[in-house]
Amino acid sequence: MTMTSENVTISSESQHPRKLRSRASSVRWARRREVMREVLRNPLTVIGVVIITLFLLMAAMAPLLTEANQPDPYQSPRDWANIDAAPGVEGHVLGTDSTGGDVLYGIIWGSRLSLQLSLTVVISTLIIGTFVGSVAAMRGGRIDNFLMRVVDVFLAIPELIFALAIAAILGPSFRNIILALAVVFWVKYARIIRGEIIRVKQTDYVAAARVVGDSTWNVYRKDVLPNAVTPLVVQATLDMGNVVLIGAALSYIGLAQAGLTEWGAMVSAGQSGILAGQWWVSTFAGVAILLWALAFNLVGDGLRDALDPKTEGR
Amino acid sequence: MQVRQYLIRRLALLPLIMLGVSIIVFTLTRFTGSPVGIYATPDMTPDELAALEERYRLDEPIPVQYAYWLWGLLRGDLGWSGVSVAPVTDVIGLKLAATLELALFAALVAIVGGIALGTIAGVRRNKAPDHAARFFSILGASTPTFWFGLLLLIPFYLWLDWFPIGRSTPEIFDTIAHPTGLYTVDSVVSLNPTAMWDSIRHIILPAVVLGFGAMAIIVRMMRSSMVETMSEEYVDAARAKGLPEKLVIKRHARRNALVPTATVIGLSFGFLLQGAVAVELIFRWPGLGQWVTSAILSGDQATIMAYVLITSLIFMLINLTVDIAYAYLDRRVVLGS
Amino acid sequence: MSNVSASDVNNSEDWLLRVDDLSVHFHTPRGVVQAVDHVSFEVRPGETLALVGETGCGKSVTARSIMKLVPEPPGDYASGKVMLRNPATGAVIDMLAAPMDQVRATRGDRIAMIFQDPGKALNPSLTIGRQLAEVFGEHRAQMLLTNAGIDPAKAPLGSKSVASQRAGVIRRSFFNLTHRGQSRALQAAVDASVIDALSDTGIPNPRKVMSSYPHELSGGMKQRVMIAQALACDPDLLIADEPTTALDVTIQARILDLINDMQQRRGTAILYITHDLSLVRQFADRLAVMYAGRLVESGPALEVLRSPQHPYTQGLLAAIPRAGTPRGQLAAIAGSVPQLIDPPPQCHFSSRCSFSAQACTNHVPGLIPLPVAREVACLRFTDAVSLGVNQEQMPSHVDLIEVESAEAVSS
Amino acid sequence: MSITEQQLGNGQPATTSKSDVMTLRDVTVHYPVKEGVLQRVTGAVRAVDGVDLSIPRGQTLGLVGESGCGKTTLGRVIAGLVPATGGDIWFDLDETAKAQMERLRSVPEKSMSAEDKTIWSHLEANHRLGSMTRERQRVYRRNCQFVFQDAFASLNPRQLVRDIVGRPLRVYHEASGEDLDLKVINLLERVGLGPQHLLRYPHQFSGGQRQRISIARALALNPEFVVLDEPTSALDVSVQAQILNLLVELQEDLGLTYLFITHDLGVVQHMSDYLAVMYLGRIAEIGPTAEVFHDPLHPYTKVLRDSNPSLEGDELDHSAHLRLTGTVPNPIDPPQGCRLHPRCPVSTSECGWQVDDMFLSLETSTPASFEAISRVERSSPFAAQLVMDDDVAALELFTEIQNSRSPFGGAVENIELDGANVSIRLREVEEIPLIPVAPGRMSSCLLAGRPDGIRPPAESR
Repeated sequence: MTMTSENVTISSESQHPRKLRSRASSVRWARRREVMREVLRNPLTVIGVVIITLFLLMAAMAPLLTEANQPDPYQSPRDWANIDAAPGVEGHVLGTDSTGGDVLYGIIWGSRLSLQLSLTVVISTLIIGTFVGSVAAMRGGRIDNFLMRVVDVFLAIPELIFALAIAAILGPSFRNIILALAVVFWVKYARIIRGEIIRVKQTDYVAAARVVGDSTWNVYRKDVLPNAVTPLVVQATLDMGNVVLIGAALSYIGLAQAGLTEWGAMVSAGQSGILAGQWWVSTFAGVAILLWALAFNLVGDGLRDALDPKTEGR
Repeated sequence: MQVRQYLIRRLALLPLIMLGVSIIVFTLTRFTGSPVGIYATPDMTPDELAALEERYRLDEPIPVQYAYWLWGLLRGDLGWSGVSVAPVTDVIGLKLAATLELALFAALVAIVGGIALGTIAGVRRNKAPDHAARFFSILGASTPTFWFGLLLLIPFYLWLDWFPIGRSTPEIFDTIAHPTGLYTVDSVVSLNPTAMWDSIRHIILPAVVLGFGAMAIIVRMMRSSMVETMSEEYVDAARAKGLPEKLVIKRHARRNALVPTATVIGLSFGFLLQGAVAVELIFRWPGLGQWVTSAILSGDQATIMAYVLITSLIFMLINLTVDIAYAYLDRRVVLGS
Repeated sequence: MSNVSASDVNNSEDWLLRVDDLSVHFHTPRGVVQAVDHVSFEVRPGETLALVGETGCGKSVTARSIMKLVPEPPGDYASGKVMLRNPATGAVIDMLAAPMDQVRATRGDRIAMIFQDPGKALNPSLTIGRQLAEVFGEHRAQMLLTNAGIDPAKAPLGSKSVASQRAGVIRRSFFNLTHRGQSRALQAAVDASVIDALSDTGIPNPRKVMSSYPHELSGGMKQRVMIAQALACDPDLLIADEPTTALDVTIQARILDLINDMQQRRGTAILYITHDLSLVRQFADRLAVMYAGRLVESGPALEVLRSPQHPYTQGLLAAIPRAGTPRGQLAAIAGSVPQLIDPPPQCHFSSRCSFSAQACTNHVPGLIPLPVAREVACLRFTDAVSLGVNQEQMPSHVDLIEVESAEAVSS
Repeated sequence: MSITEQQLGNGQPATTSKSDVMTLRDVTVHYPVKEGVLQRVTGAVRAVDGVDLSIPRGQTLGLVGESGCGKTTLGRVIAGLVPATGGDIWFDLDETAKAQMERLRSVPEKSMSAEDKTIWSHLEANHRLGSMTRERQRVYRRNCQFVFQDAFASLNPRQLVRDIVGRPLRVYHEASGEDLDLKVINLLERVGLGPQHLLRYPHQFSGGQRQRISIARALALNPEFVVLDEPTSALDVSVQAQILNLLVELQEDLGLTYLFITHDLGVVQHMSDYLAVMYLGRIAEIGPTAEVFHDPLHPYTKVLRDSNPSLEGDELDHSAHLRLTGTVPNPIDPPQGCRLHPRCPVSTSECGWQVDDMFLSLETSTPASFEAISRVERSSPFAAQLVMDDDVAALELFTEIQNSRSPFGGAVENIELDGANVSIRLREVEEIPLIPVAPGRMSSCLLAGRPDGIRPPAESR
C-alpha cells in the first residue's frame, strides 16, 4: 500500500467546481509524469531514450548534416575517386563502399528509412490488430472463433519467413518490405489485445460498470481498453526495433532496391569486401541496426518492468 | 487423461491451419502473375508460352489452379524447383536435414545457455550477474543475425582459421554413409573420427550465431519465471524444511520455472528457423534458407511455397509438442482453456 | 490468582525460544520500513503463544525471522537475537548469528513451520510423498538407513547420499543398478516413514495421498499434509502462520482440533500467528499483541481477553461483532495503521488512540510489567517523572493496583 | 403480523413489510462442462441449483455459506451480472402481483385464460428479469446496486474517484459538470470521505477507504436495494467495524434493503434480520437470524455455528460440537436426496444414500474391499451390480454391507450375492425441498420437523 507524493490536496478556495475540472486534468498529468519518472528510474531505459533521441535528431536533420543527393536522397552520392576508402579519408569519415558511396551519408539517411519503416508498420498494424482483437474479444462466440482461426493461420508461419515470401513475391523494393511486414505484424497485436481484453472483462471494475448500466462502448472505452493496452504499448515499443531488424534482414537478402541507403542493404553491400579486409561498411551499418534495435529494446524492457502488473513491485 | 483428447483436437486442427497457410501462400504467388517464367526459356515464342501455360494448367482460374496444386501436394508433388533443376520433393529432404541439423545445434546452445544464465540471473536478482544477463539478453535480441555472423567470421575464419565455412569438407563428407542426413549424427554412427571432427568444426560457428538470439529470449523468460518462483511460498517452505539452498533452487524453484519457459523455447524455434536464412547465406550452409534465397532472387514460386509450407509445419508441430510437454510439466494445466 | 510477578517469569530458565530485542528492517526505494521494531518475547516448552495483530503489523515477519527466512535483501536483521534452547542439553543457538548449516539443521527438525495457504506452500510439481520424504532425507538419514536394514556406519557412499540428500526423490540410477536390493529397502523405509507421518494427522488412505499431487487434494487435506510434514521430525517448536485463514470455518475447526490434538500428544510448543482474536481464546495459553511492528501487550490469553489494558487491544476486542452488540454500534478504531517508513519516535498508536496526549507523540512506550505475568506498552502506566515531562502532557494515568483489582473482579 | 400457510410454502420469511424487493423461484445457474475431442457438453457445474428466496423490503437478508456454495453466484444473479439458466427472478412485486405470480407460475401458458395471459405478460414485462421492458430494466438497474468483496479490484485503477463515483450519475444523465462534482462530494461526505479525496486514484487509498468509495458509487443513484458481496472480508477487524457501522447507518437513513453475502457468521449475526444458509447450490435453512443462531434447524447450520470461534460463551470444551467429515462434493454431480448426507454427523437411512457413497466409505474404511472391485454396472444412482475379483472378496463385501450398522446400511433395500457378483439396491430418495418447520422458519433437513430434531443420536457421538 503506497501513499504517493502526488496527493493533490484541494484547499478550500479551490473547491469551486469549475476549478476542480482543471485540477482534475493536472492530477492526471501529475500521474502520467509520475509513471514516466518510474520508467526513467532505470538507467538502461534512459540510455535507450537517449539513443532514440539521437537517431530522431539525425533523421530530422539529415539534410543539414549532409547535402541531400539529387535526384534521390536515399542513394548515396558516388565518389568514384574514392572507392573502398578506409574511414578517415578526406571527406569520408566512415569510409566508402565499393561504388564510392559514403558510409556516413548512408547511415544518416538510412535512419530516415528506418524511422519510416518502423513507424508505418507499427502504427498501421497496431490499429488493425487492436481492431481485430477488440472485436474478437468483445463479441466472443463465432466471430471470435473465426477471427482467432485466421490469426492461428497467420501465426503458423514464422514472421520473417512470411514477410520474406510476401516481399519476394511482390518484387524487390523497400516499399514492398514495408507492406510485407504490415501484413505479418498485426496478428501479434490482435492476439495480445484479445487476451488482455478477455482478462480485463472478468475484473470487478468491469462488472461494476455493468451494474451501473453503462453501455458496452463506454465500458470498452473507459474500462477495458485503458487497462488492456499496456502490454500492447510494450510490444509496440519492442517492435519499433524488431521491425528494423527484420526489414534489414530482408534487404540484406536482397529484397530492397540496389544501392539504397538502407542499413541492411549496406551490410550486404559491404560483405564482399570483408575478405579483402574492408571491414568498415558492414560493421558501421550493422552497428547502426544494432543500436536502433537495442535502444527500443531497452526502452520496451524498461516499460515492461515499470508498467506490467505482473512484474510490478519487483 | 485429457492430454490425449487435446492432442487429437490439435492434430485435427493442424490440416485446417495448413490449408489456410497454403491458401494464403498460393494466392500471394498468383497475385503477381503467372509463374510460367520458371519453365520458360527466353527464346520461346508467345505460342510456345501459351502451350506451356496450358500444360501446367496456368490458364485456368486461380481457384482451379489451387485445386490442381493441392491435389499435386496431396500426391507428394510440390512442383518443379527451378533453382535446383529438380522436382521440389526430391530436393527438399536434403535441404531440410541440413537446416534441422543447424537448428537443433543452435537450440542446444540456446536452451542450455539460456536456462543456465536465466537461473543465475533469477536467483541473484538485482545483483551483478542479473544485470549482466539482462543486458546480454537485450543485446541478443537486438543483434542482427546476419551481421553477427559476419562479425564472427572475421576473427575465427579470416584471421585464425579455426572454423571453416560450409557444411562439410566434401572429400570427408563422401567417405561416410548418410542414413539420417544429419552430418554430425551420421559421422558418429559411422564411427569415423575424422568425419566427426569435420562435422563439429563446421557446425559450431553457425550454431553459436544462430543460437545467440534465441538464447536471449530464453534467458529473459527463464529469469522472470525464476524470479517468480523464488518468491513462491513453497520455496520458503522448502527452506523451512531445512533443505540446502542448492536443492531448494534446483528442485523447487527451477523445476517450476521451467514450465513457462517451455513455451518460449517452442517460440524460439520459430526464431531459429527464421534466423537460419541469413546464417545459411553467410556460412554457405546448404539448407532451406540458402535454397529459398536463391529461389526468391530467381522468382521460383514452387520452391518458395514449399519452403513456407514446410517451415510452418515444423513450427506448428514443435509448438504442439511444447504444449503437451507443458501439460506433463505442470500438472495443474487444463489444456485448451 | 497467582502472585508470580512478571520479572520472575522472565528470569527463569524455563524457556524454549527467546526472541530478544528483534528488529527487522526492509530497504525499499521509498525508505526503510521498520517492519519489526525491538520485539522481545519467549515461548516455554509445550505452551502455545499466540502472536496477534492486523495486516502489516509485523507478526509474520517476526515468525519468519525465527526461522531466518526473511529474504536479505531487501530484509535486514537490524538488531536482536533469536535464541533456541535445547530442552534436553540446555545448549542455546542464536538463529540469526549461527552458521548457515546449523540454521538449516535446526529448520524442519527442531523448529517447523506451517503456512497460511497450504495451496501455495506445497510444490505443485512434486508428489506429496516426495515432499515429505525430503524432510526425512534431510534430518533422519541415519534412521532411514537403519530401518532399511543397512548399518549406517558401513553403508556404501551411494546409499548414504541417497538417504541424506534425495530420499524418495530421485533414486540415483547408478546406485539403483548396482545396489538394487538396498535401493528397494531404502525406498520402503522412506515410504513407511511418510505413511506414518500422514496417517498420524488423520489422513485417510495415506498411500493414495502420498502419490498424488497437491492440486488433487482439497484445502483441508493440504493443510493436514503440511502439518504432517512439519511434525515429521517431532520439533520442539511449531510456528503456525495463520494456518487456517485460507480455509472455510468448518475445515478450520477440524484443523484446529487436529493441531490441538497433536500438541497434546507430542508436547510441542506452538507459536501461533493470527489476526483473529476469537481463535486465540480457544487454544492459546499466552497472548502477545503486535501493532505497527511493536509488541503492545502480552500476558495469559484469558486474562488479556478479559481485561485488555492497552487501548489498541481494547479497541480490537470491541470491534469484533458479538451477539450482544447493538447493530451499527461496533466500537471501531478510527483511522488506519500508520506508515512504517522512517516513523517518528512515538507511540505508533497515538494517532488513533482516544487517550493520546502530548507525551505519546514524542516518547516510545516500553513494555511495563503488570500483575499476573502481564506486560503492556502504554504511557498510561508510566509516571511523568520517569519520562521527565509535565503531568499535563501525560495521558490519563492507570495505577497498577487498579489493574490488579480489575483482574481480581473478573476472575 | 400474521404468517399464512401459503406464504410459508412460498419460501417467504416472516416480514413486517408488505412487499419484496426481489423474489426468486427455483433459480438455477448451471455452467456447462465440455469434454472430449468435440467438446460436447457432458454435464453442468450446478453453482446455484433451485433456489427460492424472497428479499423483504427495508431489511437485511444475510446469505452465508462456505466457499463454492454458490452464494456469490446467487448474489451476482440477483444483481443481473450473471444470467440465470433456469427459474424466475422477479423484481419489485407488491402483494397482489406476487399472489398473481404464484398463482400463474405453475399454469402452463396454453391453459391460461385470456385474462390470465394478459396479467401474466404484464407481470413479465414489468417484473421479471430477462423479459422486462427497456424502461423497467432501467428502473431495476438503478435500484439494484452491488458492492464487491475486493474494493480495489472493483475500482478502475485509471479513473479518478470523481469519475468512479460520478459515473452512475453520468450514465443516467442525472448530473454533469459542476453539478456532478457537487453531488459526488456529497456522496463522499455521506460515506465519511471528503472533497480532498475527489481527485485521487484508487491506489492512493487504504482498504477501508476504497470500500467507502465503492459504497458511495453504489449509492449514487439512490437505489433501494444493494447486494453486499463480502464487503468486509478483505479488511482488518478494526476497519471492518467502521464499514459495518457505516452500512447500518446508511440503511437506517436511506431505508435500504441489503442482501449481505458473507462467510463470517459473527458479522452476519450482527448485521442481518434474516438468515439464509447455503450449501452446495441450495438453501439449507432460512429464518430470522436470532432464531437460526439460537436453535438451528439444519445440521449444517449447527456445524457452521459450532465451528465459528467466538469470544463468548462457556464452551472451551468443544467435544460437544458437531463437525463435518470429508470434503465438499463435486457440484457437477451433487449427492442425491439431502446434499449434506455424505458428510452429515446426524444422517439417517432416509437421507438419500447412493452407490457412490458406498464407494467413498469403502475407500476410506476398508481399502482392501474397494480395491477388489473389478467392474461396476450402474442402473441408477441407487442401484448397481459390482463384479468383484473373486468369490471371497464378494462374500466379504456382502457380509460387510449386510452387517453395517451405519445409516448407509439402513438404506440398503436389497442386496444379493451371486458368485463374484454383488447386486445392491438402495432406497430411492427424492431431492429434499425446503420445508416450513416453525413460524417463519424453513429447513431442508428431514429431521427438522421431528421431535428429537437434529440432535445427534447417542451412539454416533
